Amino acid sequence: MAEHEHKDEPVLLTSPGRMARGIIIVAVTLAIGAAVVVTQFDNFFSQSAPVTRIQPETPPPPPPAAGVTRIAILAGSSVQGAPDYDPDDAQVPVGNKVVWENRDNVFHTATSGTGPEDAEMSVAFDTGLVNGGESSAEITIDADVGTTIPYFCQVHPYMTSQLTIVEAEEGGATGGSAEGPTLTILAGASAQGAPDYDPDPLTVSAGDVITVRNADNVFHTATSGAPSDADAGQAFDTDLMEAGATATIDTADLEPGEYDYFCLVHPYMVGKLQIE
Amino acid sequence: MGISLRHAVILIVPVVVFSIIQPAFAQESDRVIINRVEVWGLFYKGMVIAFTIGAVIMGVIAYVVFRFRESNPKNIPRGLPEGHQ
Amino acid sequence: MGHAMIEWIYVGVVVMLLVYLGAAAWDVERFLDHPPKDSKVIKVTGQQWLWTFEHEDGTREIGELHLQEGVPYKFEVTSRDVNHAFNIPDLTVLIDAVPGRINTVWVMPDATGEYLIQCREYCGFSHYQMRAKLFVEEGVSNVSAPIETQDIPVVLPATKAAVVSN
Amino acid sequence: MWEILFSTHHTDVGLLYIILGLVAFMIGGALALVIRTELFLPGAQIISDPNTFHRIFTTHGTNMLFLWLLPFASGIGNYLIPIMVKYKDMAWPKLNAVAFWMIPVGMALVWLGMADFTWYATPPYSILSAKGPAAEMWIFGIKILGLSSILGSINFIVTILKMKHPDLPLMKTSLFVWATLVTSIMILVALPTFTAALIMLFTDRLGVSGFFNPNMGGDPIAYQHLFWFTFHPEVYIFAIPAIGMAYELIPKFSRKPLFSYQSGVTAFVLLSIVAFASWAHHMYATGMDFTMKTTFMIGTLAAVPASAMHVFNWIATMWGGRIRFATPMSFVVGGLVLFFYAGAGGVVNSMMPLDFLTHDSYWVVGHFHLFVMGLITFAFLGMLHYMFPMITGRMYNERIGMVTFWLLFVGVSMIFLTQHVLGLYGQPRRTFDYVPVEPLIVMNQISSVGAWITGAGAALLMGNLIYSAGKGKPADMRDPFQLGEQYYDYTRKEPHH
Repeated sequence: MAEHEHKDEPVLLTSPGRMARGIIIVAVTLAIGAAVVVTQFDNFFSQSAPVTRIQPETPPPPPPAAGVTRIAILAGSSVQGAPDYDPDDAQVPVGNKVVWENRDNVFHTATSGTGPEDAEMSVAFDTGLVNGGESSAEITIDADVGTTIPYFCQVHPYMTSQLTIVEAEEGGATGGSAEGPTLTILAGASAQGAPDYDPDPLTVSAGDVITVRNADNVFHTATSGAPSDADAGQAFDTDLMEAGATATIDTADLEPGEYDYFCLVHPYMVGKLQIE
Repeated sequence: MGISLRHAVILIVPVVVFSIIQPAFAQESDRVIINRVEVWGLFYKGMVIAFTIGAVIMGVIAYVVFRFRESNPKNIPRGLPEGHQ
Repeated sequence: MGHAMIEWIYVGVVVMLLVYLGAAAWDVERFLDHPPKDSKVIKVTGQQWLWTFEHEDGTREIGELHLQEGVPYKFEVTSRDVNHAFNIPDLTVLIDAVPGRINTVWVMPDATGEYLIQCREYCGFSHYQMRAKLFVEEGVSNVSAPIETQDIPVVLPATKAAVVSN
Repeated sequence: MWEILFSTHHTDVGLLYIILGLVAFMIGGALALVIRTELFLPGAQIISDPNTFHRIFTTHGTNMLFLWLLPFASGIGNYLIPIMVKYKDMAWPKLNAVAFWMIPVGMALVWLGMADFTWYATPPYSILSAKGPAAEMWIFGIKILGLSSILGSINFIVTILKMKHPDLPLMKTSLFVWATLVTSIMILVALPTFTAALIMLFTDRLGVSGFFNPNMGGDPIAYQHLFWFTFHPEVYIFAIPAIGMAYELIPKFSRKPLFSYQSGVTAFVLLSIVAFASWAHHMYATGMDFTMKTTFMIGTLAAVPASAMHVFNWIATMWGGRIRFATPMSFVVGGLVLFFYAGAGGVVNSMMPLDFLTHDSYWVVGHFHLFVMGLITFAFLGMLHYMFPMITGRMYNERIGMVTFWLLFVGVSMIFLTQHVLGLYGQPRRTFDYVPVEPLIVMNQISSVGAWITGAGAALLMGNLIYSAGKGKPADMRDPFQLGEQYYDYTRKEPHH
């Protein structure tokens, strides 16, 4: 019941010539593709996702006016259990004003009291909603020396911290000019290729004490040497620094010269340290 | 509105069934079990079933492939009536 | 048509087996689903390429976890950046660590020793090395209900030796 | 030769699909060999850094699914459906050519970029950590491939339902027609969810939206639901054409009519409906509650009887026949055996507590490869050998064909049955390196040797096909396999072929 009766047409054979031309077309296409892959292999794998490059433009911290203590609300602190207020137990010299810098991209508050069910919540102070990337108003705390005021974030009640009023002189304003040079591990440094250590290279004079601050929300280290060599960490090693933690590298017993260092957790994060 | 027996059954049965299953969900298990033992036990049970069925079906396939292969002497070609679909 | 009766018998047997297996799975999952009442809570946080643990009394451990035998533990697992999966192969513990969400899984270790903790969800550069060590030590068992033990191999040979060697 | 590239006739477009499928199968298989060779020993041997390894297995996965299984299935469909429904061509020949020519574009995007976030691109990794243009290229490549398979399935549905010969009832058409019809309808229902998920993933990467980005309050589990709602039916979409091809070959080579046509059709329709009820068994480990897990387990178990009916139908058809074990039949029976192992493994997988053992381990790798490499690739290769005289007018070398079959069968069994046990020992999936412990090393080595055997089989296959396409002896077009039955109507092909 085939439509047209079954004529004995010559059977069309695929000729070797046709087959060769077909193979050439496929082979040439594959060769071009392979060439592009080989040359562009790393190039196509270089940029990080645009969303990770969006840095909430944190306003440059104004020069610390006399008597102002700055407390940072870290990026990613909205996740329960993540580090939130930095420094966690701020020492506020009596009479100082306090400013909370919100480095996260969601709303936070700093409200005195232990939690939403606390009776005299926000009696001592309350910053009210601080938008992501902005700083709160300067809060004056009239409490005498030695009192410790717990505070928490009304938006994320599991973010708790406290501040203690201390004598005027020994409470150094955080973020003020620390003695030695500071090396910060930038937020988002864990993404491969993202800017990691800042300043890099860091030049210090021999004998300085470098304070290393981890501004990212994951663990990092600053360990001398290179990931491949066995004696990494010989010269100095901050070992695992929790998000928001600070560690010190004492260059007293290091001869002047150039040291490169890297992060144990993310081997692709490398930096240089110059000691004159 | 004559609700015949069939309608009644359709309504009653799910209610009864769920009331039986209900307690099983609610009670907090007081019998503390060791996960590893329970999970591996269930796995072995699954394997026993899988391998018995497997043996049966592989046996049947092997028999069919061996007995009804074309070159089998016993496999005399008997024409099936055409159009036997 | 071929005599289709055999097919119905075959399908019937298959369906009955499936129902049996489903019921058996349902029965076991029923107990695995919610932790015993008095189990200790351990906060587990996964982040790109290491595990951190926090006990109830606040002590934090990085890359190592010390538990006691015979004490039920409830792990509250979350992640800091991408998806991970908290997995102890020898104690059949496995739950995804999803950022912004806390998943719970419970286990009662029943044999002392050193076990392997590994990440079971692809998480990037050193996903294959994201491991931690679990030490189960002697402990006073606070479990009231009777424990049933069968002679299932305590630890699969591979993973126990693994922890020691790497 | 050039006229094939610009033709819209269903046999030419079908041939283009088949060639693209085979090329993708070979280069994808090469990547698989690289992976298996790397995993032969613990530690890094041939691949220097983990990123390269991750990019290789992502591309291997994506390529095999979207560029080997789907194109080859629609290639054979393009060839046979118009002949089976007695219509001169596909419903829309130009749409057919368009649907094909989108695939090389998608293939180029996926292959040139080589993204590194696994074939299903779970956020937040695919948003926060996946690198460079490779990720965006993958997303657009898959979007184009999805669109092309939607267009292809629309074309098939209209051809089968509307362009069928009026006095040929649907219940009399061959079961391969039913398989293609059911697959196309499932594609239309399943794919839109993933298309949406892809766009949302892309905008998340740009930072303009936060659907799945936890830092912006999104929920990565939402993506997994959208993904698996498409992709569990999709795995049945991969399998059903292969089952249809097995229905095509087994009655012919057993020289016996099919055991039960109704049972085949019922199984197809039942599977297509039940397939949509079981997607979240891929997500047991994301912290689902008990009742949700139970529902999806029941949904998964409901799909097993349909496959069991197919297996029964095949064995019953072979019962009492005079089976000629030419290469096509050997491939299909080999596929049937591996299909059974895959199914048995699947039943064990779907039991909720066992997810603690098997989730994201090599058990799962072994399980789904038994489907994609066992049932589907074997049925495809069987059909390819059976269609060889139709496409080239020549016969392939029968003995080399059987050697290819045995190499592939032994290789595949060695790799994937061993990987089941490897998974039980707790080796996670997608790892560049494993714990250097004696049992794991031995099993990895067995499956790597199996991979080399399969590689040899694939090389022999291509050699046989290419050589005999050019120089094979001309086939007797009425009955090339001496089955005493009318072969496909060769004259339906365009003369310039």
